[in-house]
Amino acid sequence: MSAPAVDVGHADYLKHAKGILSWLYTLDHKRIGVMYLIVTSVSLLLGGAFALLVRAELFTAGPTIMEHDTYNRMFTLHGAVMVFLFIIPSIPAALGNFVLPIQLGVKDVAFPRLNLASFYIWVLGACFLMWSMYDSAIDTGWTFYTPYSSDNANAVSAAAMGVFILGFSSIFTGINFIATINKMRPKGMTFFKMPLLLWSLYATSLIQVLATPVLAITLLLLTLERTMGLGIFNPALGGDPVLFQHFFWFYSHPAVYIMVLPGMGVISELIATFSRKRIFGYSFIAFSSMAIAFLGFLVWGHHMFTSGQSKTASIIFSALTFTVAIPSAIKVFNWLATMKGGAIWLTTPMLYALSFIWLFSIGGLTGMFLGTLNVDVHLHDTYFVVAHFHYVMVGGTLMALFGGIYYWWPKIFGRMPNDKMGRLSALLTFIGFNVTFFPQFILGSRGMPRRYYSYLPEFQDLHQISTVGAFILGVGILVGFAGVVMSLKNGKKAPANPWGANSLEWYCSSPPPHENFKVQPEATDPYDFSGWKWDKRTEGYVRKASEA
Amino acid sequence: MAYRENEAEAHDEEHHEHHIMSPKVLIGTWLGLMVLTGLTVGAIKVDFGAQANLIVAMAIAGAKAMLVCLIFMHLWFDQKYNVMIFFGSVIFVVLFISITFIDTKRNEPFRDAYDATNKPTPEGRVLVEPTVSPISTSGSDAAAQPGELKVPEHQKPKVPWPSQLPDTPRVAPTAH
Amino acid sequence: MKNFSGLLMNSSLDPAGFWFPDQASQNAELVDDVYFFIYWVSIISFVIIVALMVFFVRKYKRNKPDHMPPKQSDHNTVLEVGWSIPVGIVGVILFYFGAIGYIDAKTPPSDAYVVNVRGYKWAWEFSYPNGATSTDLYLPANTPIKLVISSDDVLHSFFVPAFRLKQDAVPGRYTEFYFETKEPGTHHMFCTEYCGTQHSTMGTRVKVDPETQEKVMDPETGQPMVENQVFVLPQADFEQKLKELGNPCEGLDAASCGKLLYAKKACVGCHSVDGSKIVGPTFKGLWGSDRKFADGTSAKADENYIRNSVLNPKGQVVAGFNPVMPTYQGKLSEEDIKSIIAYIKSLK
Amino acid sequence: MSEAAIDADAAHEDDDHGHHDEPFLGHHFKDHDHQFNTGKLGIWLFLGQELLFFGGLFCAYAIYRGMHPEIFVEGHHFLDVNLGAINTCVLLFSSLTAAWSVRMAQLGNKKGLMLMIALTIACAFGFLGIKYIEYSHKFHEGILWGQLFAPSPEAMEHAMHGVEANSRLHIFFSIYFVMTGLHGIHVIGGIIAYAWLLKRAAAGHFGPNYYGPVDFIALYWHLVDLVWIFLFPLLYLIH
Repeated sequence: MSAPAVDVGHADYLKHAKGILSWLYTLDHKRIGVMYLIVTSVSLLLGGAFALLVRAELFTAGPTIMEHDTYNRMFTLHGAVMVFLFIIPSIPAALGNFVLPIQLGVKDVAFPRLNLASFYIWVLGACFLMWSMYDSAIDTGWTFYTPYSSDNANAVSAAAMGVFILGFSSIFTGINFIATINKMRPKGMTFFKMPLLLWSLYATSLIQVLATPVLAITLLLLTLERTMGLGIFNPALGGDPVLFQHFFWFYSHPAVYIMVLPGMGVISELIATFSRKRIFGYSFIAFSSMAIAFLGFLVWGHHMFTSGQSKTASIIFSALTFTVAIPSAIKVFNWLATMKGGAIWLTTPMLYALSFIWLFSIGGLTGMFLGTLNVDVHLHDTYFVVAHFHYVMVGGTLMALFGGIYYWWPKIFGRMPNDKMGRLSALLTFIGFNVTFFPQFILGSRGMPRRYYSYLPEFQDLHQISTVGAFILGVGILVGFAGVVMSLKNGKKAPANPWGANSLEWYCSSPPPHENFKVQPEATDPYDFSGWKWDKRTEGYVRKASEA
Repeated sequence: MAYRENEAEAHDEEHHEHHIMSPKVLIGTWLGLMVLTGLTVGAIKVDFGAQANLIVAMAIAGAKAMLVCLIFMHLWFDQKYNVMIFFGSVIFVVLFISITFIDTKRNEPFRDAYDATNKPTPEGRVLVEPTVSPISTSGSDAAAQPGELKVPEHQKPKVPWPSQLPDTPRVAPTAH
Repeated sequence: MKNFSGLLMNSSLDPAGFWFPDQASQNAELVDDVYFFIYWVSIISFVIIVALMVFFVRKYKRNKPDHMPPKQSDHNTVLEVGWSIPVGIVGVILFYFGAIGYIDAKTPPSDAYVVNVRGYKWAWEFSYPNGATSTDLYLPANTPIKLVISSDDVLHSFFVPAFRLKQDAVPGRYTEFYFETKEPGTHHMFCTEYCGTQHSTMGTRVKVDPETQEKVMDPETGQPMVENQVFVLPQADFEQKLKELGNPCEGLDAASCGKLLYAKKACVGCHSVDGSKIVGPTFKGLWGSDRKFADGTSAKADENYIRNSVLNPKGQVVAGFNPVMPTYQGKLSEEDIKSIIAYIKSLK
Repeated sequence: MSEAAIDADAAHEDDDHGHHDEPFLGHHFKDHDHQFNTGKLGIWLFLGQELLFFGGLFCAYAIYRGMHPEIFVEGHHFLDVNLGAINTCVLLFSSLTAAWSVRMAQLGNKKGLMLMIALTIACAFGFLGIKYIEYSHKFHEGILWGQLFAPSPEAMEHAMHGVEANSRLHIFFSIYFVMTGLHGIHVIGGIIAYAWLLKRAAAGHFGPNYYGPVDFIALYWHLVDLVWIFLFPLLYLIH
C-alpha cells in the first residue's frame, strides 16, 4: 500500500477567504472547529471564574465574600456553564470537527450546513443561558431538580430553554459525525483501521443522538410546568419529582461519557504517537468505547440511591454500574502496555496524557466507592462525589483537551506552541488539581455536604487547602492558554508533521489547505510510525525517501 | 462507481437499489392500515379485561406501525444499518420506559400513603382525613409503632402525627 | 493548617479516625469495612499504575528523534482477558457487600422505634409517637430506630454522618431508613439535597445569637458552639426529654414562649429581631406598622395580619421580598401563634 | 428545520468548488448514490432521536397509566373518539400520498410529484383543522392541563355522569395536551418542509438521479404518522 503524498502548496484554509463574513458563513469544518474552540475556551474561562468565586467564598466557614443567594447562583452557573457550554462541546465539537474529516481524508463532514447550523444553535442556546444570568440567574444547581426548579421565581425557564437548544446542537453534531464516519471513510479504511479517536467520537456521537433528546423533552416539560402549571413533576399537583430525576439522569449519566470518551480517544492518539509504538490492544480499546457507550445507558439510577428510588431499582443499578469498570480499566491497562517498550518522548501533550492517566485512575477508582450501595449512601451528595467527578471530568476532559490542543495546534494554526509554557502549565494544572480536589475526598468522607455556603469550623482547614489549589489550577489554565495563543504571534512555523504521527491529518500541510486533499487519499495505518524520519531543517518528521 | 469495488467491506451496504414502490403495494398497504384502524376502534366495544384491552390496542398499533415502517418508509428494502438505527432507538426507548416503570411501580405504596392524607388537586395539595396510617406502608408491621416507651396521658400532640390529622381540610401552597 | 498536619499524624495510627466521624450505628461498621476494603484495593491499584507509568517513562525514553522501538507488539488477548477478570471479581465482591448493607438499612424490624422526620425550608422537625416535636433529634441508645421522612416543599435529604445514612425527603411520598443506635453520644446532622437559600444551615450549624446575630462561643474551648444535633441518650434520659418536649412552654409567659418558638420553629433563619433584612422582613418594630404589599395594597400589622402571614404567607407579600415562606399551617397551633404575636408585640 | 438542513446538505451546492456538471451534488461526495445514502443515514439518525424525544412523553404516560389507570379511563370520556378516528384516517392518507410522492420523484413525474406534495400538505392542514376543533371545544369547557384544569359542571356531568372525578384527573390532560401539542408542532414542521419541497419540485429539481429531499421529508412525515398511530389508541381508545 503506497502512502499518500504529503500535500503542500495550496492556499491554507485560514487564508482561503478573508473577512469576518467569510468566517461567519463558512461551511468549512476547520473554520467551524476553530470557532467552537474559541467559544468553548471563553466558556471555560467564564466557568472557571465562577469556580474561583465559589472557592474564595468557601475559604472561611462563615460568610466570606458573598451572600447565600449569590453563592447558590455561582455554583449553579459554574456547573451549568462548565457542563453544557464547555465540557460537552469542547472535544467533539472543537477538536473533533477539525480533526475528524481530515483523519478520514475527506473534504468536509457529511452535512456541512448542518454543521454550521449546530454552531449557531449552540450560540443561540448560549445566549439564552447568558440572558438567564442577566435576568436573575438560576440557583437550582445544574441539575434543575424539581420541585425546587418548578416553584422558583428565578430565570429557570430561560436557562432550561437554553440547555434545550444546546442539546440540539449536540444532537446534530452527533448525526453529522456518525454519517461522516459511516459513509465517507477512504479506500482501505475499514472500521478496524480507523484511528481510535474516531472510534471514541463515534461512540460519543451515538450517545449524543440517543440520550440528548430525553434531556430536551425533560427540560421542555420543566419549562411548561413552570409557565403553564403542567404538574407532571410537581408533587403539589400530584406529579412525581423522582420521575424528573429518572428523566434527567437517563441523559445526564450517558452525558458523563459524552464528556470523557472523546478525551480517552485523544489520549489513545497521544500515547501511541509519543511512545512511537503501535497502540496495544486496538480492538479492545475500540470495543471498550462502544461498551462504555452502551452500558452508560443502563446505570443512570446510581445517581439516585438515596433519592427515594425503590430498593430493587437501586440494587439493579448498582450491579450494572460495576460492569462499566471493566472497559474503563481495559483502556488504562492498554495505555500502559503501549508505553512499555516504546520510545517515549516527553512533549507537552504527552505530559498532559500522563497526568490524565494519574487523575483518571483516581477518578475511576473512587467511582468504586460510589457504585457500592451502602458506601454510596454515606458518600452521596458530599464532597467525595464532588471530588470524584472533578477527577473524572476535569482530570479526564480538561487534561485531554489541553493535550489535544497542544498536539493539534501546529496543525490548526501552523505555529508551534510555546513548549516551556506548556510544560509549566501541565505541571501547575496537575499540582493545582490534586491540591484542590484530593482534600475534598477527606471532607466528603467526614460528612461535608456539597453545595454548602457555610460549614462547620472543623472543615475549614481542608477547605482552605482546596481553595489555594483552585487558584493554582486557575493560573495553570491561564498559562496553558497563553502558551498557545502567544505562539500565533511569535511561534515557530510548524512543519507538516511535528510529532511523527501517521494518521491522515499529518499528511497535509500545517495549516491544512482549504479542501484538505485534492483527491481522497488511501487510508494509512495510523499506528505504524516507521515510515517517518526526523528532518533537522524543519524540525519535524518527513516521509522516508523510499516511500516519499 | 469505481469506489465501490474497492471497498470490500462496504460493497453490499453501498449498493442502492432505487426501489420504486408499485401503486398496488402502496394502495394495498394503505387499505391494510385503514382496516386495522377500523379494527382498533371496533375493539373498544369488546371488553377483554383492563390489561388485555391495552395489549390488543397496542398490538394493532404495532402492526400498523410495522406496515408504515417496512413499506411506506421502505425499511424492508433499506440498508441494514438504517434498520439497526431505527430499531436500536426503539430498544433504548423500551429500556428507558421499562426500568423507570419498575422503579416507580415499586414505590407506589409510599406515595399512596402520602396521598391518603394530602390529596393532590389542580390547586395544590389538600389535607384530608386519613384512611391509612403512613407508617404501615413500609411493609413492616404497623402495630408496633411506639415500642416500649410509655407516653404520659395528659400530653396532647402539638403537631399532627400523620395518623392524627386535623378535621378541617386546608389548602397547601400552590405551585405559583 | 496546623490541625490538618495533626490529623495526618493521627491517621498513621487510626485511618478510620482520619477518614470518618465516629461509628454510632450498627450500619456504620459494615460501611467502614467495605470502604476500607475499596480503599486498599484502590491504593494498591493506583500505586501499581503510577509506578509502571513512571518506570516506563524513565526506562523507555526516546534518545534521538529517529529512535524506533524494535518490537511493535500490538495485542495479547490472554493478557486483555486476564486483567479484566480481577476487575470483574472486585466488582462482584463490592456489589455483594454493598447490597447487603443497603438492604439491611432498608429493612426495619417490626419493633423499631419510629420517629417522623419532616423537612421544610429550612429546618428539620422531628415528631415522636407521643406527639412531641423537636428541632434536635433525640434517640434512645441501643435501640433499633426507623425514621419516616417527608418534606413539605422541595427535596431535602436527611444525613447523619455518624450513622453513615442519608435519605432524601421527597414531597409527595414517605421515605424511610432503619439503623440501630449504639452508645449515647452527640452527632452532626445535615441536609444534603440542595434546597435553596439557607440550605447550608439546615442541620447542625454554628450557633448564632438570635438577637445580636453573633456567633456564640463556648466559654471553655473558645470554639464556636453548634446547634441542631443528634443526641443519643440513655433510655431514662430520653423518656425524660420526651416529656419536656411534649410541653415546651410550661411555666413561661406568652412572649417568652413566642421567643422560644421563634428560635425553635426556624423563624430565626429569615426574620431578624434587630432591624436587619435577612430573607424576610425584620420583626423589630413590626407591630402596628403599615405594611405595603407587592400587589400595591397595604394593611396595618395587627393580630389578623400576623396570623394570616403565618398561615398563608404567599397571600400578602411585603413589597421588596420574595414569596418564599412556607405555610406554618399544621406546624403551629393557635396557642403558638398567639405566643408569637405576643413576642412580636414585645419587640418595639 | 433540522430535517430541511440535512436535505439542504445532501444538496450542498457550493459555488466555488461544486461539481460543476452536477448542480445538486455536494463537492465532498463521490456521486449521487453516495450523497443519497449519506443523507438517508442522516435522516434515519434524526428519526432515531425523534423517537427518544417522544419516548420521554411515552415514559411519562406509562408511569401515570401504571400508577393511576383510573384517570385515563375517566379522562378519555372527555375526548371525542370519532374526531380522533377521522384524524387517524387523514394522517394515514397523507402517509400514502407522501409515499407516492417519492415514487413520482423516482419516476421523474414533476406534475404527479407536485400533486402528491400538495395533497400531503392539504391533509396536514385538515389534521390541524380537526385538532383545532377539538382544542377549542376543550378550551371553551375549561378542560385544560394541570393547574388550569377547571371543567365546567356541564362538561363534568357529560363525561362523568355524576361520579366524582379522581383528584389527579388534571394530569391526564397535562399528558394529553403535551403529547398532542408536540405532535401538532411536528405536523406544522412537516408543512413547512413540504412547502419548501413544493417550491423545489415546481422548479424541476427532482428526478430519478436526485430525489433525496423528497424521500427524507417523506420519512419524517411517516414518523409523525407513526407517533399518531400510537397516540390514538393510548389517548382515545381506553375502556
